[in-house]
Amino acid sequence: MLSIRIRFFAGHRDIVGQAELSLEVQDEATIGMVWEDLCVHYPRLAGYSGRILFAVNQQFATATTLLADGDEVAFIPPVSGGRS
Amino acid sequence: MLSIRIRFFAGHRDIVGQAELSLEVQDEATIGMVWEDLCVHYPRLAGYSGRILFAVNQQFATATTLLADGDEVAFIPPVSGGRS
Amino acid sequence: MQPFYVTNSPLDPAPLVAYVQTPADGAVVTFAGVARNNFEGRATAHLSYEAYPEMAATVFAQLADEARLRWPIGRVAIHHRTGMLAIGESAVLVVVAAPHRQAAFEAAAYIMDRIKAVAPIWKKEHWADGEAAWRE
Amino acid sequence: MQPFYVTNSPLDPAPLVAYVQTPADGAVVTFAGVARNNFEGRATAHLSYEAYPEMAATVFAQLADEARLRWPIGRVAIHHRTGMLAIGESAVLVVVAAPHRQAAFEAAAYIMDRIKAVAPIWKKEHWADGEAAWRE
Repeated sequence: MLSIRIRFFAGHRDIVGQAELSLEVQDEATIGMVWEDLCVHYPRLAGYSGRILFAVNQQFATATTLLADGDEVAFIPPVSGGRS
Repeated sequence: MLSIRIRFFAGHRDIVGQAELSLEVQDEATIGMVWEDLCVHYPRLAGYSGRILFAVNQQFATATTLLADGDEVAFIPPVSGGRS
Repeated sequence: MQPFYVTNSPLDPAPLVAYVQTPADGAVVTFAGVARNNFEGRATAHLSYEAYPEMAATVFAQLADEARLRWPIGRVAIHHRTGMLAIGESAVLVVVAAPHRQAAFEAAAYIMDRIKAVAPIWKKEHWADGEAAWRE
Repeated sequence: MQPFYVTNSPLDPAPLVAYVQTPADGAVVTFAGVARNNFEGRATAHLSYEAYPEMAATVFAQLADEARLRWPIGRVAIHHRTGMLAIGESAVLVVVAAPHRQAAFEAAAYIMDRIKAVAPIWKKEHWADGEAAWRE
């Protein structure tokens, strides 16, 4: 098992109710798998699927990025995208 | 006859040797006619024909603009047009 | 002066302009994104911004590098504010120097588009009617 | 603060930015045209600018109106310096506010293009080798 730390921001933090979560995940877990698990526990997150960016240790990642013990994982909700 | 005042700038002033010139021109004179006359007196001005802008009383004009007594006339040499 | 920076304090473009400008530059473009008083006509009371601060500055530096691959530009500085902003306060400054102005304009516009697309910074609109919502 | 102005004194963007910005604006773009140390590789010692000052400010106001017909922008300020400029000093500032950034960027770039095309202001290059010539 791997120990990871997840950071939540903005609308995600409102849904999860906390800014950080420490989690044990299985070896060979990808960041996409962690997201899918979270969507089961917090169904309102599922509406963000396909609209988020992934980050591992403060670098952009993809859903298939493999995690390592001690990683800091972040799910980046859509940014404002506004015109201003 | 009309009394006009002509302003010269930059390369034009270097050629004419002065910043201003007071001139008597015939009634019905256009600013283009005044320019042609100047090119006769100062042949090095002729190289600017077709590359200048005209102004009368600090407003842009065209070669066919008629002059009136007391007008301030200016021939605007090419501005830098640079890329910076 | 840190060229890529996230801060709770008010932003000032002057030190960024001084930082980016070198003797070879003929153009400096400064973009300020400002908290305005409405969004599509609905009155805004104020804005707040939240960042993933450990990541945001790194992303800013990457966006400057992206722009440098596309245009012949010099130095770039990007500062973003977080926390509560009153109407009229600057949320973000993007400053780009270049030998020629077209590259500076295009790179600054590009960097702002990219900040809006990927930088881990979120805006919350606090409406005049008391509601609030993340802009997503 | 005069929004359209020609001066022998050093330029400062801060009062122009403060002037153009209204509560409806979400974007302020500031362009600074700066004396750089070379032109197409030839070393420049300094620059000098001459204006037809009674006309130049009027032309600046007209160029702002031209831009306003093309883009939804707010206030515009344009200051141009004359006289001798050292490398690194600003020759011109164009500041444009708008509700949205794309209009502000495009209008500022357009106004600079138009200044270069028609404003009655001339630049003299003073080369490092001692020669000097009007840029025409």
